[in-house]
Amino acid sequence: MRRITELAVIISLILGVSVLLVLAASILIPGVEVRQLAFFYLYTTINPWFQNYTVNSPEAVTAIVWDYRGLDTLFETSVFYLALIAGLALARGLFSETLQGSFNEKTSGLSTIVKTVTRVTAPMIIAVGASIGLHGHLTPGGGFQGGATIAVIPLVFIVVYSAFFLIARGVTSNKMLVLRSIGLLGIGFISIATFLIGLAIGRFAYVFQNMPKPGAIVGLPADINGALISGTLWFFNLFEMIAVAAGFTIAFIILLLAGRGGSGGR
Amino acid sequence: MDLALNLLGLLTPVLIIHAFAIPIAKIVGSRKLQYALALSASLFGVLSTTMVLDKVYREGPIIYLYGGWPPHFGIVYEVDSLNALIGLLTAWIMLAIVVYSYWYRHHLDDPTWYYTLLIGLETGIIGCLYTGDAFNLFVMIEVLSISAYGLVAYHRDRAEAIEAAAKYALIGAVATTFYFTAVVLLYAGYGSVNMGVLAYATRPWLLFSSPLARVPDTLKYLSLLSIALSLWVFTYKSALFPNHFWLPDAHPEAPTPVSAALSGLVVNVGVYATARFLYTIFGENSALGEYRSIVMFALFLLGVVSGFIGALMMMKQDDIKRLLAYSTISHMGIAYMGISAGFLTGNDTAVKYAVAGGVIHVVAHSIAKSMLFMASGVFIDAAGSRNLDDIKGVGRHYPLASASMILGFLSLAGFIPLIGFYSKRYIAQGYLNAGSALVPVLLIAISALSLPGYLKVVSAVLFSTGGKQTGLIKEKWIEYLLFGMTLSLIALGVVFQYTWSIYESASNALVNGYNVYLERTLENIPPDLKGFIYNELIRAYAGVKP
Amino acid sequence: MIWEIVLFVSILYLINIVLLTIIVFKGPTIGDQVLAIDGITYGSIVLLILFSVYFKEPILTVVAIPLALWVYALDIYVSKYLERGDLGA
Amino acid sequence: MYAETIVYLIMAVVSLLSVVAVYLAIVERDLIKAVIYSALQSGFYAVLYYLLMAPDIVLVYLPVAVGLIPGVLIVLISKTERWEKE
Amino acid sequence: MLDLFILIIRYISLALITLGGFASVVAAIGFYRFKNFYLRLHPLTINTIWGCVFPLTGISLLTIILEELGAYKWFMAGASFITALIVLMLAPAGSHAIARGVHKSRTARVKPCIADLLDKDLCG
Amino acid sequence: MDAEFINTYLLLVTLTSLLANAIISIYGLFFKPHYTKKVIALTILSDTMNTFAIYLGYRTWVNGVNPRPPVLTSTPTEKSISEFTARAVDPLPQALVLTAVVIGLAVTLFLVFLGYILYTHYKTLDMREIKKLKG
Amino acid sequence: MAKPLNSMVVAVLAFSVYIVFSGSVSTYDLLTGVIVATTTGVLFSSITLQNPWKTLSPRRWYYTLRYAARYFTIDETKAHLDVIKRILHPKAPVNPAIVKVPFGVESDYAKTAIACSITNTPGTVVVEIDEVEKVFYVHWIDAKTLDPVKAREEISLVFEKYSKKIFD
Repeated sequence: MRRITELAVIISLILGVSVLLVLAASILIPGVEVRQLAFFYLYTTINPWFQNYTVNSPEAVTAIVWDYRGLDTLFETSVFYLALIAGLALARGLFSETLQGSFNEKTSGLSTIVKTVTRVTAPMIIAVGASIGLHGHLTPGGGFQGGATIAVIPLVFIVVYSAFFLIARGVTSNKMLVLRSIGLLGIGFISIATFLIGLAIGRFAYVFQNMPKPGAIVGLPADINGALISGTLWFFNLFEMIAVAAGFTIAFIILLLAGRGGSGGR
Repeated sequence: MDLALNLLGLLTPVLIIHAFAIPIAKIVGSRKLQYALALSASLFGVLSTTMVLDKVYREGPIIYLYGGWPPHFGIVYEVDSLNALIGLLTAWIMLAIVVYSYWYRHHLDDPTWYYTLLIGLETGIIGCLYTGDAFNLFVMIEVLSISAYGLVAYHRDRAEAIEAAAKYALIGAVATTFYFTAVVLLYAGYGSVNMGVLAYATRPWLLFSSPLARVPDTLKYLSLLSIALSLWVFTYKSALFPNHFWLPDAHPEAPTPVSAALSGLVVNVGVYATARFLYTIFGENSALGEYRSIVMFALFLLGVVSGFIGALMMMKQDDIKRLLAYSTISHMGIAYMGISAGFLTGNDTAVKYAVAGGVIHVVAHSIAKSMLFMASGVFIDAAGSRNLDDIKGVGRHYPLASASMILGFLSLAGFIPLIGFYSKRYIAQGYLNAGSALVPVLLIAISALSLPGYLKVVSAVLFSTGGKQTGLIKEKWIEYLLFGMTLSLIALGVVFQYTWSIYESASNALVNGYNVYLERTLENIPPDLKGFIYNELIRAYAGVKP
Repeated sequence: MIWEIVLFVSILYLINIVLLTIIVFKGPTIGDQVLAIDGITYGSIVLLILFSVYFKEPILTVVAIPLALWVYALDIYVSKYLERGDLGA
Repeated sequence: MYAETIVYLIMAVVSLLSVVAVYLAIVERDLIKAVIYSALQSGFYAVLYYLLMAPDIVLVYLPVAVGLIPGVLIVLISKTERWEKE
Repeated sequence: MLDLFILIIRYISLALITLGGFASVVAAIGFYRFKNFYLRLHPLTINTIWGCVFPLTGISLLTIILEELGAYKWFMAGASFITALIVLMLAPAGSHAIARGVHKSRTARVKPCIADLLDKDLCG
Repeated sequence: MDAEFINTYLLLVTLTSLLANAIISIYGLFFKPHYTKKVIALTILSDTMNTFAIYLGYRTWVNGVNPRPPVLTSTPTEKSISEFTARAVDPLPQALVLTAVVIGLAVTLFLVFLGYILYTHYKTLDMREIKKLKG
Repeated sequence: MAKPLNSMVVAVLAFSVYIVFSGSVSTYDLLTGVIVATTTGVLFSSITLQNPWKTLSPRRWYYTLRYAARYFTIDETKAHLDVIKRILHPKAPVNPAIVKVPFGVESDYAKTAIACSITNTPGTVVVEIDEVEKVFYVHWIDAKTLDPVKAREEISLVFEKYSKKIFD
């Protein structure tokens, strides 16, 4: 009962305060137009008549994430990476991925029904995730979104079967770490790819450059044979997808196996 | 092709690529390779920052456009003489720390994760310093923070380390969330997250060429809210009272090289960012208006309080690393006293001297404090304990390290001719210039109060006997590293008259440099894109809802 | 007529969501709450897709699948926790 | 005209419901239930993001806030303790 | 002929959507009428099949004939259909899993109860 | 009561609810003793701030035409681009929030690892009982 | 031989989902779809399917369609109307019990199909499956009988008939 009264007080407060605020609608209420910076992004995200500054991707958010503000995203990915590394550092010696005793696929995990349903839906979900990831420069979605959708599969397999089910099939944290590092190195090298191309042909090019810019004419192609790939965006999405899917899997494997054997520290 | 410019752009991506590659080296199975990667990363940092500093002194602030996007539309790195100086300092000290980590390797059971996080930390610090974008600053603060949390908790078997990391991380995450809100509010108010454009946007008299251009009240309060939220994370990172509570726990519990990095380098980020926000973005006569002086004065008072608290708490510590951590709090207080001199409006000379003092203090403190932590690591290793009672007399086996330690303490306490003297002198001079004799007295009082703490360490390490002295480590080469850093303290003090121009230009970059900063930003925006900025600002100041 | 029906049905789904949220609030057991969250999710899947029809924005449809997927994951987490007390076994 | 009011109404209702969920998540002492409430709150925020025309954020936010964070938190609770003391 | 076909699809899909709306409200009411966990599983099924899968199929049909949606209408039809399919497969597994978890952990009692052949103690 | 007023009112209800969520979660962060509860409150707080950012990037309806997501779905012609810029919402806050969500996830993940190790040392996660350090 | 065929079948499943979800058949979609489908097929070859030959039998597909048509029109409608009647009835009459429902199929898929069919009709939910005794424990909202054989007739005989033809 106490909770209900507290809640009622809070909700009525909100409703009341809003009445007051409506009289003084200020900067924080969305208006009819967007800001000029947003207008720039919307105007140039794909614009054949503005070739000096365009990304050639109809998806403005992915364009901002990987091109206009690509540096942010590189380091955002590194934050996730460093958090995983910090987690691995904390769990070092606390978990082991070798089987202790016997592991029976029948008795561990949830019931057969759930297992079978998971088995059937897994390829479908991976296809959906890959579609979200690989169409990131065309429709909402992108590397992180696709990778996270794909990562639901290892997570659900871990929960529905057992962590050892994956390990018995070779999905260990070490392998996933390699996969993740490969994805991240891919992102890193794509981010300086244009620079390196420029270096090779003796032209100036920026780090994170995608399309040619005034004063830096090196750039990656926007489409291949009519299929839009938006230069670096496609590669970024691909590598990010791999890295994120592997990263989520590592996180769950370590967390679930922590405290389960291992040398116990030091 | 401009080498320095390219190096500036490549610096952080290349550093983080090194960090990505280190776990691969673990799986390949070579410890040497990991170490080589870490060393090459830090050497690359040293090379780039040196080149950048050189270019900045020859040509003024330089700007790097990531992806070729002009400022305001993309992310830029903008380096003027202030962040070039601190960046150089960071890279060099980080190199020393990486070398020291090799000596420290006996304590690192699985160095892969350690080196990855260490390089991540360096990337974070340098990114925070060089970036010219308020949101990128948020991302880099998170890179720095997450590496710092992981490194503080690195000695997992110590309950204290985990506890310190938990407290540090929980409140730190809240603080960075608030910084994110602050950036979003800035964007809501001014329509930009670029520091140069913000510096332009917050000064309506530049835009409307009339000194009396009125700032709408909503915008003023919004600026105040956003500066309050962002100052929380900056003062948290630099452990200013009352946000200092985590530092004495977290810094000592980290592995010793990391303590050196945290105490010597990470705290600078907070000071730098505060200065950047309060001078470059919200300078005099900006949209923050009269609140700026109030904020600055509050920061000054907090600086004084934390100076005293650090000095007082230092006296009753038994743990050598904890004592040094409290000393960090005290010195950050002093640095803030210098940096926050901006409330002396109308007296540019005074502000310039005090801010220069603050900058010199950052430099002096970084070198001395990281060196002291490393030296304490040597003694702790020899005695097998962090307690001052156990360390008694250990220093006699390490003459160079002991000498370095004494000189470092002298520099911190402000003895001539070490660099630490000049910092306090210039802060005092600045405030004297403004007619305040109280501040020099306060500075002297803080220094005097911290002396007993330093003496306690020196007497324990050198002038008493009866410590435990268990495992004396044979690798004495590390002393040369420490002594080299000490020599730099002396050298910086001796040649101070010739290097004064560096600090002066750094101080100028803050106090009067906003116009250079924003001009450099604006001239990098092509003419056909300038309209986007002007239209936005006209709308913001007309109070029209976008 | 299509648009009116779509809008009307979306209101029905909103009612469904509100009613089920109160069930989540009332409980009493974890099971009831998870069931109600399932119901909310299935309701909001349709609500969201209806709105993407109403807004004439086909690309918004893509958000529905993750919603279905992750609520399934939530079910499984909770049921495994209840069954074994350990998600890894 | 009335269509936008309905959309805004749904936004308002969903955010009010999220307040309920947040409140319950904070006061609830059974941590498993608190996690479920926070997942519910995430679901409401996802609907809100959708109505604010941010499908990208929905796609990022759902896996993170409904899938991964409750998952790791339930793992944490199962490895530590379930009840918050008074 | 084609027009008639479109008309039929249109009415079928709108009927499915409307059915879904009412079914979901009935399901929510069912949660109030039934106080027990196991009884509540049944309104949830209504919510899933008639309240979600059927309207999604309806929307999938509707979008095929809706020209206003532009080039992406096939995407929308496909996505709704896949969503319906995935919900159809995952929802029963989810409710079975949660029912089994609750039963095994004895969190809720079967009440009212004629008999519980799985675990006599939980009955009533 | 005209429609304009009701619309603004409803938008403000949303804003105020976000404010309330932020306040409640800050309360939980600082006054609830349990570590896990603090982590939950932290995630709620950062989510609320993210929602606030997205909310600022929204634009209201004009003449009964809804705003649209910042994704161009038709072939780029001058007409479609100008229609797009006239209707699409602000993409920048969305990009910023995308970054912030992932960062928040990373921090939470780390905090969960830390919580587990903390528990192995103290056998409790009640922060009132975890105070070996003086602070 | 089984393994490549397994991969093929899974790949076709993934590919069709990919194309349907993308909603277009441009070169880009087909190309990426083939790559994704191949990868998925290789990854899940030994997980998703045991006996791929069954998927190639047109008879099974015919029964699948017939079953789907019947299930969604007759069975679902009956069950829904029954439960909706109970919900809207002023007294909310219920008569619930957890009853045993034996089944006579072998493969995992058949069991799952029956269980999902039972769960997806309102009024019956599979709570537990005992694979040794070959019994579902079903929570039944209107327990007309507690006898396993009669319960089987009431609840699952139709589903079992079809799923035996489809999956076994």
